[in-house]
Amino acid sequence: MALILTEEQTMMRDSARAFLADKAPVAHLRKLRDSRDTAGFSRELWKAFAAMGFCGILVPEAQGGSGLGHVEAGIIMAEIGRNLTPSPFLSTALVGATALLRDGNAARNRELLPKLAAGDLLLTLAVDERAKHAPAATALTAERSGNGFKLSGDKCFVVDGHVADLFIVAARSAGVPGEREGVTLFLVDARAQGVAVERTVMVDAHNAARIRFDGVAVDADAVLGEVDRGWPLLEAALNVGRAALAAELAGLGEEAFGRTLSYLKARKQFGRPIGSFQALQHRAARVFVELEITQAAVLKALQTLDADFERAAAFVAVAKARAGTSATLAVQEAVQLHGGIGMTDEFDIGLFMKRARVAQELFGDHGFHADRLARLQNY
Amino acid sequence: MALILTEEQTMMRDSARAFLADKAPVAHLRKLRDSRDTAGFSRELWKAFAAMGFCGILVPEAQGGSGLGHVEAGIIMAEIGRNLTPSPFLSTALVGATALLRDGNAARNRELLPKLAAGDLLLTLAVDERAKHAPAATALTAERSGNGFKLSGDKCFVVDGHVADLFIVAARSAGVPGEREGVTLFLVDARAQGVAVERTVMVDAHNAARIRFDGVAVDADAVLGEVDRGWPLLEAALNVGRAALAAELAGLGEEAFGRTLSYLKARKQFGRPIGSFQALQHRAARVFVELEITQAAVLKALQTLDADFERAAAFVAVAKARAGTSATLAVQEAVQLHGGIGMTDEFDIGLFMKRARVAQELFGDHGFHADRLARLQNY
Amino acid sequence: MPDLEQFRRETRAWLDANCPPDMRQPVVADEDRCWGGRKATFKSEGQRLWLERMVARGWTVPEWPQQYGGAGLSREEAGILRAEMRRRGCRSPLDSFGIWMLAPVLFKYGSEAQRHEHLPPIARGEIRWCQGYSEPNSGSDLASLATRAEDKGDHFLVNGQKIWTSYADKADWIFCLVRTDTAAPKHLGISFILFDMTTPGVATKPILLISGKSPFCETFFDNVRVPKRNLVGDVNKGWEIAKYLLAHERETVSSVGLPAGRPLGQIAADTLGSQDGVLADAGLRADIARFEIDAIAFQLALERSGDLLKAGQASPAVSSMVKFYSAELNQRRHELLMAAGGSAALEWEGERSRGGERARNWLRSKGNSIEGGTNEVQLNVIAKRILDLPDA
Amino acid sequence: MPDLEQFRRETRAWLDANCPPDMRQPVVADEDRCWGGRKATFKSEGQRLWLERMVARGWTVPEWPQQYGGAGLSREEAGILRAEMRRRGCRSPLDSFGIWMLAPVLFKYGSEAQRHEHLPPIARGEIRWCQGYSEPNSGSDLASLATRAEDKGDHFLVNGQKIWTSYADKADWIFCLVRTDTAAPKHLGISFILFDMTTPGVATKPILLISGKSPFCETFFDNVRVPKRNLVGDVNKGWEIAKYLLAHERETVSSVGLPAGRPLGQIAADTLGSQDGVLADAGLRADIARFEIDAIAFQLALERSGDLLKAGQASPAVSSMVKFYSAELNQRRHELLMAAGGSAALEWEGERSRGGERARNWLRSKGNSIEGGTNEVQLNVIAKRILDLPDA
Repeated sequence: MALILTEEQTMMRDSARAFLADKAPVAHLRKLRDSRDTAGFSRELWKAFAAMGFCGILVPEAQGGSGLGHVEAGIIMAEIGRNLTPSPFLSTALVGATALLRDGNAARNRELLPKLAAGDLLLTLAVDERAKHAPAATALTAERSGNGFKLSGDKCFVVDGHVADLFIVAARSAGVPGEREGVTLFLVDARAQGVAVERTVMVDAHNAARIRFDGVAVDADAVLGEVDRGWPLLEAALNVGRAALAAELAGLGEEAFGRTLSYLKARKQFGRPIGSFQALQHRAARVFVELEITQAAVLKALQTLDADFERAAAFVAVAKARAGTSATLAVQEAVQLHGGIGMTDEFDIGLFMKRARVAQELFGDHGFHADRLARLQNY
Repeated sequence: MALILTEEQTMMRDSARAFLADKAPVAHLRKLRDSRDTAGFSRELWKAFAAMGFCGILVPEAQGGSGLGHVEAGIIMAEIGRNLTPSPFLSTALVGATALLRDGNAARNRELLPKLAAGDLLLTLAVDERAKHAPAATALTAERSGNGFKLSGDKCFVVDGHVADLFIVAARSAGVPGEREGVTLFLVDARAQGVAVERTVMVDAHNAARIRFDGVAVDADAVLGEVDRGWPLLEAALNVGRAALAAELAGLGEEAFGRTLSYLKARKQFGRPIGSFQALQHRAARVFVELEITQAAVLKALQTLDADFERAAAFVAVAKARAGTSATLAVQEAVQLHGGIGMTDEFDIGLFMKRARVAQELFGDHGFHADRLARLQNY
Repeated sequence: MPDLEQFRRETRAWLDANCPPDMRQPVVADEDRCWGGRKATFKSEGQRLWLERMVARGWTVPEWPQQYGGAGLSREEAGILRAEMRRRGCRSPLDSFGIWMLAPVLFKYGSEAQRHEHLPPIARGEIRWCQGYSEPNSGSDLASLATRAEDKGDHFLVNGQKIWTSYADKADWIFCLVRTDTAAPKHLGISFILFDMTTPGVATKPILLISGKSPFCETFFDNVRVPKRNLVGDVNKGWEIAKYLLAHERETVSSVGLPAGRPLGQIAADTLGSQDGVLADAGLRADIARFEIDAIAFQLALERSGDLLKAGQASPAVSSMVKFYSAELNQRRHELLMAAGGSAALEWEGERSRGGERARNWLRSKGNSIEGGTNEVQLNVIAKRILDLPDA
Repeated sequence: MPDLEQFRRETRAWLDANCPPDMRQPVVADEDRCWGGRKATFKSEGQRLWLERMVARGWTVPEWPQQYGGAGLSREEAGILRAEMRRRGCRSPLDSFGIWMLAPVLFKYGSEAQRHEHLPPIARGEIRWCQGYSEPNSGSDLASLATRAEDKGDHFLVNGQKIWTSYADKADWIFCLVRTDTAAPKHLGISFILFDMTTPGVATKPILLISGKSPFCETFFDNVRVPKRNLVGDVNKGWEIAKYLLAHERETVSSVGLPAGRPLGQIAADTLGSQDGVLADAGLRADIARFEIDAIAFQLALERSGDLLKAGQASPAVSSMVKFYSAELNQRRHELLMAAGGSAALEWEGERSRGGERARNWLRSKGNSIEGGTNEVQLNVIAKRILDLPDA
C-alpha cells in the first residue's frame, strides 16, 4: 500500500482539521483548565464528535459506527494533537472500542457499541500500576469467588478514569507479575461497590485518575478475551492506543514547529529576523527532517493495523518511540527559540510541551519501545 | 589541592611540549607507518625519552627514575596525544611500572626498574581476552604445576605486545570468569616456551599484539601481588593506564580542535572564512566547552592518583569516559569541518580520528566507564 | 595575624549569641529569604531580629564603608565572617538586588550624593530594588530597548514597558535602562536611571510561567516623572553601565552550579527499582550515568575555574561557558528525572506530588537557557571572544 | 495490453537464454561491476558476453532512441525489463557516468552532432566518462571554481586542477566545468566542456583516503587544447547545466538508502554475546535499538517519498533531507558497529579482520556527510528552499 493518504482520507483530514480548529482550538483547553472544569473536557464537544462520526470511528456501521480504520483514527488524533484538544477519543473510541470489538462478545457489543458511538458511554483501560508503563507487571489480583472474581489492587494513570462509565481492568488471575500468562481483562462498572476513583490533575490539563479496587466483585461474564489469556487482547488495545498517541504526537510536533517557524520569521533582533541566523536555520532544518521521517513511521503503523493487525507491533513501537522523541525535540526547540515569551503561561507553546511529555509517557515511552523493538528483533 | 598545574608542572609541560613537537611530531608516526616499520616505534626516540627521564617517570630516584607523579605522567601523555607519538610510554613506563611498584617486590624491582628507567626493558599488561574490555571476565587459566603454574589461553589488544620483553598476564587461578576473586597476575618472559606473539596492525598505526599462551610454565615467584587476589593490583595498573589515556585523549582532542579552528579561519567559501558561518561557530563553541570541561576531569583523576590512590576509581572513570567522548566529538567535527581534505590520508586530521578511536576503546570505552560509575554510585 | 584571630573569636561568639536558632535552618522556600523593603513581611520573629542585629553591626554589607551602612571590614575579615556563618548554617540576613546589582554600579558610576541617598537604606534592608532591563522586543538584543525617557528640563518623562522584572511588584525602587536619544545608534542613546515605584504612572503585573508562579513581572511606565538627579553616570552612557552589570549578573547566575546530594541514579531507583543493586531500566541507567559523568566533570571544571581565577590565569571563557553548560546539564537532569518519575511525575497538583513539584521544576529548567542571556548568545560569545572566529 | 505481455514473455525468454549464470550473482566488490571504456578489463568471460549481448539489443540504455544505441523502449517496456532483470538477480551490464550523468545533459543541452558523436559509444560501453566539478578551493562553493578555459579562436586552452574526480585514472573522456569569463560574477562565467583524457597536458593522481584506496583522483590540466565543438550549450551558461546535473546526482546518491539485512543488534551480539536473548551490553543495546528505530523510520520515509513522487505530491525537500539523514544514520551505524566490535574492529590488516574491513567502512562513512554536497549545505537548502527562512 502506498504510504500516503488516499483521496478519501485526505478529504477526511481536511474536514477534521476544519472541525477541530473551529470547535476545539488550544483556547478550548485553556478555558477548561482555567475554569478548573471538573470533567476536564466538554460534553458538548463530545456530542459533536459523535455527530461527526468520530466516537464510533472503529465501530461497524451496523452498530451505529463509522466503520472506518486506524488510518482515519490517526488522522483525527493528529488534529487533536495540533489543537491539544482534551476528549475521551483515545480512551473510549480507540482503546476501549478496540477491546470490545476484538473481544467480540456479540450480545454485549450490541448493547454497548451503539451507545459508545453515540457519545453516551465512556470507557477506559486501567492497566498501569506503577509510575512506568509495564503491562506484564500487572499485579492487581483477580481472585475466583463464586461465579465470578474479586478484584483488589490499585491502578494509576487511567486516562479519563474520573469520568468513565466502565473500566477495562487488567488483572492478575494466575502466575506472577512479570509474566504475560495469567493476565485477564475485566469490564468493571465505575459505580461498582469497592471502586474508589481519585482524579489526578496532570501537567497537560488532560484527564487521568488513580483507581482503587477493594474486593470488587464481578461476574464471569465481565471477562474480556480469555481468562488467564488476556494478553493478546490487552496488547491489541494498547497497540491501537500507542499508534494513536504517535499520531497525536506527530500532529502536535508539526504544529509546535509550524508556530516556531512563523516566530522565526516574524521576531526581529539585531535588526533582522532571528530566522536569518544560520545556527537557528540549521536547528529548524533538523527538526523539520525529524518530523518528516516520523510522519512516515506513524502512517505505516496505522496502515499496518488496518492491513495486518497481528504484525503491526514492531511498526507501532517504531512509531510511538519516534513520535515521542521528535515531538519532544520540536517542543524543546519551540520553547527555546521563542525565548522568554515561550516560558510564559499566557503563550500557548508551553502547553504543547506539557502535552508532549504526557503523551510520550502514556502506554510506554521511548525507552520502553526501544526495548520492545530490540526484543522483537531478537537482541 | 588546586585544580591547576603547579609552576614546576607547567615548566615540565613546556619542556615536554617542545621536546615532542621537535622529536616526534605527527610526521614521525606517518614515517613509521609508511615504512611499515616492524617495531612500529623508534628505539632512538625511546632512548631520548629515557634521557628526558620519561621512561622512569614513576620510578623512585633511588632506582634510576624521576620519582614524579601521575600529574607529570599525564602531562607527557597529553603531549603524546597532541603529536600522536607512538612509544611504549603507556605500556611500560606507566601501566607496567605501576604493577611492579605496587607489587613492591624489592629484589625484583632492584633488577627491573633501573633497566626500565633506562629504556632497556619493555613490559606490558596482557589483560583483554575478548573484543571488549572486561577484566573480571579473565579466563586464561593458571593451573598449579609443581612449584609454579602453567598458563594457557589467549590475550588480545596487548599494547606493544610484539616488542615487549615481559608480559604482566592476568590469569584465572580460581573461581570462574566474571569474578574478581581468583585472578592472579604473572610476570612472563616474552621468550618463554609456549608463548606465541602475533603483531596486529591497528587502525591508528600504533602497536598491539595477540598472544597465545600454550602451557607456559612460570615459577611461583613470577606472581605479582597475591595469588587469587591479584584484582587490586590489576585495577591499580589499569586505573593508571586509564587516567593516562584520558590525558592523551584530552591532548589529542585539543590539538585536533586547534587545527580545526585554524582551518575555520583560513578556509574561504562563498567569499568569506567558513568560520564566520554562525552554525559552524556554535558547533566550534560546543566542542571548546566539552574539551575545557574534560581538562578539569582529567587533572582531577591524575591528582587523585597522586594524593589518594585508592579513592581515585570514580574520578578515573569520569575522566576516561569524558575524554573519550569529547575527543571523539572533536575529531568528528574536525573531519567534517575540514571537508574533503579531511578525508584524505595525506592530511593529518584523519590520523587523530584513528588514534582517538583506539584510545577510547583501550582499557574500557565510554560505556564501560559509565557502567563503572553507576556501580560506584550504587545504582 | 593576631588581629584576625581575635576577629574570628569575637565573630564566633557574637554569632553564637545572636543568630536565632531558626535562622540556622537551611533555606527551603522563597519565604525563608528576607528581602527587606517597605513592604517587608517577616516569616518569624527570628528573621526580623536577625536582620535587625546584623544591620546594627553593618554586617549585611560587611565590606562597605561605615558611612554607607557597612562595617568597613577588610577582605580577610569579611572572609572569616562568611566562613563562620557558613559553618553555623547561618542564613543570609538580607537578600537584595540593591546589594548585588545596584551597589556595584553606584560605587563605580554613581555620584557621592547618590551613594549617600541610596546605599544606607539598601544596607539596612529598608528599600528593596528591582531591575528594569529587558523589554518585549528587546531580548537577546537588549540594546534595542525602546522605553523612552524624554528630557523635560528638570525631569525625564518615562514611557514604555519592561518585562522579566523580578519582584517588581514587591520592590520599592527600580534601576532602569531607558532611551534618552532616539536618533543616535542604538548603544549610544541609553541612560541608566533610578526611580521610586510609587511614582504615578508605574504599574506592574506578575507573569505566570509555564511552571506556575514566578517572581517575574511586566512593568509599565505611563508618563512617569523622574527627577534628573536620579540619572546615574552621564546621559546616553548607560550602555557601559548595563554591560558592567550584565557581566556581574552572569557571574552570579554562573556560581549556582548543580544541586549536590544524592546521585540521580539513586533517585531514579526510588521509582524504577533495582535488580542486584543495578537500576532496573538499563537504557535509562546508561543515560543517567552519562549525565552524572558530565555533571561531575562540570563541578570539577567549576572548581578549576575558581582555582584559575585565584592563580590569575582565569579564562575570559568562564562565565559564558559555565552559563551555557549548567543550563544544558540542568535541563538534562530534569528530563531524566521526568523519565524516571513516569506518570507520578506528571501530576500537577495535590500532596502526593507536592503540588507537582517535579513537573514544575522540569518546566522551570527550560528557562535556564533563556534567562540572563540565551544559550545562543553564550555560544556567540564563546565563538567570537574566545575562539576569535570572524564576523560574517 | 497484449503487446506488453508479449514483450514480457520475450524478455523473460531472452534473459533466461542470454544472461550468463555468474552475471546473476550479487555484486560484492567493485570489480564485479562492468564500467567499460577503452581500458576495460573483464573479470570473467560471462561479464564480457553479458555486455556484448545487452549492447546488441540496445538494452544497456533501453529507453534511448535506437539511433543513439538504445532500444527505443517505452517507459512501460523498460519497467518490465528492469523488473524481470531484478527478479533473476541479473547484474547491470554496464555502470557508467556517461549514461547516468552526461547523457541527460546531452539530451537536454547538447547539439545533435554531440549526441551522435558521444551517445552511441557510451551506450556500447566503449568510452568511459568522468566528471570534473570540484576543485581544491571550490568545495561547497562550487561556483567559485578557478579552472580557466581561454578562448583561442578554434579551441579553448584549459589550465587548472580538479579534485574528487571519481575514476579519472580509468576514464577516457571528461565532462568538465571551466571558467570562460573571469570578469563576470562567478555563476555567469562558467562553461561545460568535454575532452579526451589522452589530450596532452592532462594528468591524474589517485587520492588515498583515510579508509584506504578510493576511486577519487586529483586531475591536472596544463595547457590542454579543447576543440570549440566540445562546448555543450552556450558559452558562460554552464552553471545551469551544473545545477541540473547536481540535482540529478543528489537523487542518485539519495536512492542508496541503508544496507538491508540483519538488525544491528544481532550483529553486535556476535561480539558482545547475549544473556537470556538480550544483548549483554545494556547501554549499547539501548543505543542500537534507538538507531534501529530511526533506521526503520527512515526506510519508511524513503518509501513514502517514492509514493509521494508517484502521486505527484513530491516535496522539494526530499533529496536534501534524504542525503542529510542517510549520512547521519550511516555514520551512527558505523560508530555503533565499531563500539560493538571493540578491539577486533580496530585491526587494519590481515585476514581475520578482512583487511580491516569494519574500520575502513567506518572511516569511509565519514565522507557521507561531505561528498555530493555537505550536510551543512543540505541544511542550508532545507532552511532556505523548504522552510523559506530569510537570508541574513
